Amino acid sequence: MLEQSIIQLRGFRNIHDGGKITGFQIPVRLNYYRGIWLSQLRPAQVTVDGHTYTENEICWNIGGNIYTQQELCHRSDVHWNNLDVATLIINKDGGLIPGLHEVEVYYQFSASYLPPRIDLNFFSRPDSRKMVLVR
Amino acid sequence: MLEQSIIQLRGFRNIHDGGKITGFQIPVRLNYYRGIWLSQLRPAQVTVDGHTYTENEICWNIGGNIYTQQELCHRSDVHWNNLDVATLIINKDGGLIPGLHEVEVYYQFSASYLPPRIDLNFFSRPDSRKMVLVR
Amino acid sequence: MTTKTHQEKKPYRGVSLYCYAEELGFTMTMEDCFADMYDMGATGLEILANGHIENYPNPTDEWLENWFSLLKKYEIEPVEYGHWVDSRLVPGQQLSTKDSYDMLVKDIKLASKLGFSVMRTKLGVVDEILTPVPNWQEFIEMALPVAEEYNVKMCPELHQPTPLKSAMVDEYVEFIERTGTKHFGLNIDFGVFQSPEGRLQIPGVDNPPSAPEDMIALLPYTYACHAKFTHMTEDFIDPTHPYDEIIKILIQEKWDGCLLSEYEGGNRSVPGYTSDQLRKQHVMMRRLLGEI
Amino acid sequence: MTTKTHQEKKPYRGVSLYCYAEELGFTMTMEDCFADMYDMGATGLEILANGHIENYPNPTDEWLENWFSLLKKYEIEPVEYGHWVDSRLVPGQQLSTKDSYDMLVKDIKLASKLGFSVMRTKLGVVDEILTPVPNWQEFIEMALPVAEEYNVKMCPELHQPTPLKSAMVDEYVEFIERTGTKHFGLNIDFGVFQSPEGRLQIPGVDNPPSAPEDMIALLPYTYACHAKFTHMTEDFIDPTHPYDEIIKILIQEKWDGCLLSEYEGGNRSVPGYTSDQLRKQHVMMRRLLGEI
Ligand SMILES: [Mn+2]
Ligand SMILES: [Mn+2]
Repeated sequence: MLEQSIIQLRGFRNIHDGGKITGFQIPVRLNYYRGIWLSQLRPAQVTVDGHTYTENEICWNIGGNIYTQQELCHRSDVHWNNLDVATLIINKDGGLIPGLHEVEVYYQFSASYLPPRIDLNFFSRPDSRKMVLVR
Repeated sequence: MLEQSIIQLRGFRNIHDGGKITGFQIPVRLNYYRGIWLSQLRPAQVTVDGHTYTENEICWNIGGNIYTQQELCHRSDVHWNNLDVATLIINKDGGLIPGLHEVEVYYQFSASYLPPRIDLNFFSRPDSRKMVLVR
Repeated sequence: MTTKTHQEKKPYRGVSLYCYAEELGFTMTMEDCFADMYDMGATGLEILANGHIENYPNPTDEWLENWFSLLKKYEIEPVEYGHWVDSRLVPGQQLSTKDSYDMLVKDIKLASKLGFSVMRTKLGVVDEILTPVPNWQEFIEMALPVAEEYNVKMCPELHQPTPLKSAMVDEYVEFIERTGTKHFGLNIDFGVFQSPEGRLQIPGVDNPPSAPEDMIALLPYTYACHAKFTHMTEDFIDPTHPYDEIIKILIQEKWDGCLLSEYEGGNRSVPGYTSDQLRKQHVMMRRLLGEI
Repeated sequence: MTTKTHQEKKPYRGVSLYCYAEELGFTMTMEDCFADMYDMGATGLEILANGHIENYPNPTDEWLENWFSLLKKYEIEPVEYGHWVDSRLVPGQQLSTKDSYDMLVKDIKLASKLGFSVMRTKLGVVDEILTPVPNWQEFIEMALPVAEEYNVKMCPELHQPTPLKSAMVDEYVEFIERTGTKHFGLNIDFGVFQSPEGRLQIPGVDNPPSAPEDMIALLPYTYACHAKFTHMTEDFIDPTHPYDEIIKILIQEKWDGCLLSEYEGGNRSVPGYTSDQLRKQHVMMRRLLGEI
């Protein structure tokens, strides 16, 4: 089941590749009552403990497939259902230290049936959460 | 999914038999972290809008089978899982009037690993809820 | 499916799953929503395709099998299929007529496969008063033969701040009359009748309530309605939408479509709150429809 | 399954689904619990049979298939199967030795079928200090050959107010030594070490903490432990259970069983609260186990 927070707890962990940690991941839900096509999604910005990641430092795992942020606007053929959790992937040797982290996530998405003035910002909102990473 | 309240909303309605209403039903969950055998369950008492129903005025629908309250103590072969909702059935011609009702439910159950002094009342607790019946 | 409800030529009751947006997936499953509807005798269903259909637009056979078995178990008729023509699908572009048509066709086929007869077709807009994209007539007209083949009716939603008496609604009606189609129509959202205190405040836009009798001329083209509400009292009254007048007119006009509840009030993420509000609205509707 | 965790002859980490009692079925599915464990690298699982097994005691083939596929997906080893010998099963009677044996056998077979090797065998009690029913040795002894055949270990739980140094625990140890069995043992709940302020208050019963070193004599018979906790600070400290001493002793004694988290603090029905507390405890345990 989903949590109300946009940033979800389940799935927050480092990415283990064999014995090595190659990065970390942050699961997020779509704060919207319906799903969207990936070209409606805009690149996310992630801040962990004051350090900000943007653009090509972040990839999206949606439905088990990985997309770069530059790729999103070209993928009007891929759908992200609002009941499915997506995962933001950040490459970082060694990942995050086990313990408490302040995580902030912001991304926008487009809703064409709203006036252009509020298209991107009516539903989109930033979220932050203090979360424990165990491994 | 379950609601935290012992009295559950989904399933609260009159019992329709063809064009006739023969009674009403109140769904309840087991306020316990495990399931029990029916012989661990004690007869329930139900009060709706100040009128109390007891003993043979109530039947239990557990797992799709109907048990009289007298029968419970003999059914140590039937298990009620705490993640499954049971339904209290009360026969009453015409059922309840569509609208708001004050519903109270109390039943006890036995937990043999607790001191006999608190066996029946450590987990059992009465519950009440104002609920809307539509039909 | 539940054709009995149609025989009397009067409105029947349903629910849009939109109501459960902050519970479905959090504290309720789709089956829980259906069970809730069953308690209310709400036999008509609206879903939002891009969200309620797992793996949309390609549901698995397993999902489809479960879908039909749940409809049968809870005696539910799929009425309205909510979908979008996302005109700003790609940043900086307006969706072409051909691409809009393709998007429509994909949804028409899926709606029909799932058993729906009405589609709530949300068009992209170009301004504050929700004027639809300039090419809407082109791609809708292209899709009419497909809608006919699959036996569904595409219906934009008439929603505040658009009054029922307005150039935009006139344009929809003219399109219907010009084409003579039975596969494009209207969905009236009763929010258009909401009293002034609760209405949307849009800078520079006047947003007065429409009068319930303004529906009358539109009912022949209206294939579903959104029974919008934001608060029901414990006396089963909606203080901000004139349901007594609305339902009186629908009965008088022998309109026999589905009233799909749309709860848009507060506390939607509080478990059980929406269900309680829905039940109160359905007690009200049963009274006004003469069911009790 | 995850045998690597055993090779070093030191404790490994797990979770009892008991922790999620006010979320599982409300705001979490069993798969959500497993996913949470996966994030923690908690590879050992305890379930409570009468509750977590759908249609207990007769799970369907479909449920079993899903069970094994979830274990595999989340790299989880079924460690401890919580079950009960309900001595007051029938009102006014004490469960006979034969009926107690039958109840045990049913659970032994199901535990084994689900892949568990340890059973937390909750016995009925007769008084305030949790003295087990007088016939416990009879039915446990009757069941030993069945436990051997199905390769499971029945373990009553040592829980406050029972001190580790007590006649009751002595009796369990004597039983083990007399029978020489490897299929009956102990589950130590670390709540026995809890500091005085948080302990159960029982009228007329003294309930002093045991000392962590009191475990040493029992560890050869201890097949799982409940890593009980009621509050973790943001500094990853459990202020009321001496985990540094407890884990130091377990490592020193080369005890290689599973530490099954049991959260019994507040806010368990607040979504996410238990997961957060569990994660904090597992960061603490990783530190004390030298994993980080
Ligand atoms: Mn609407
Ligand atoms: Mn314990």
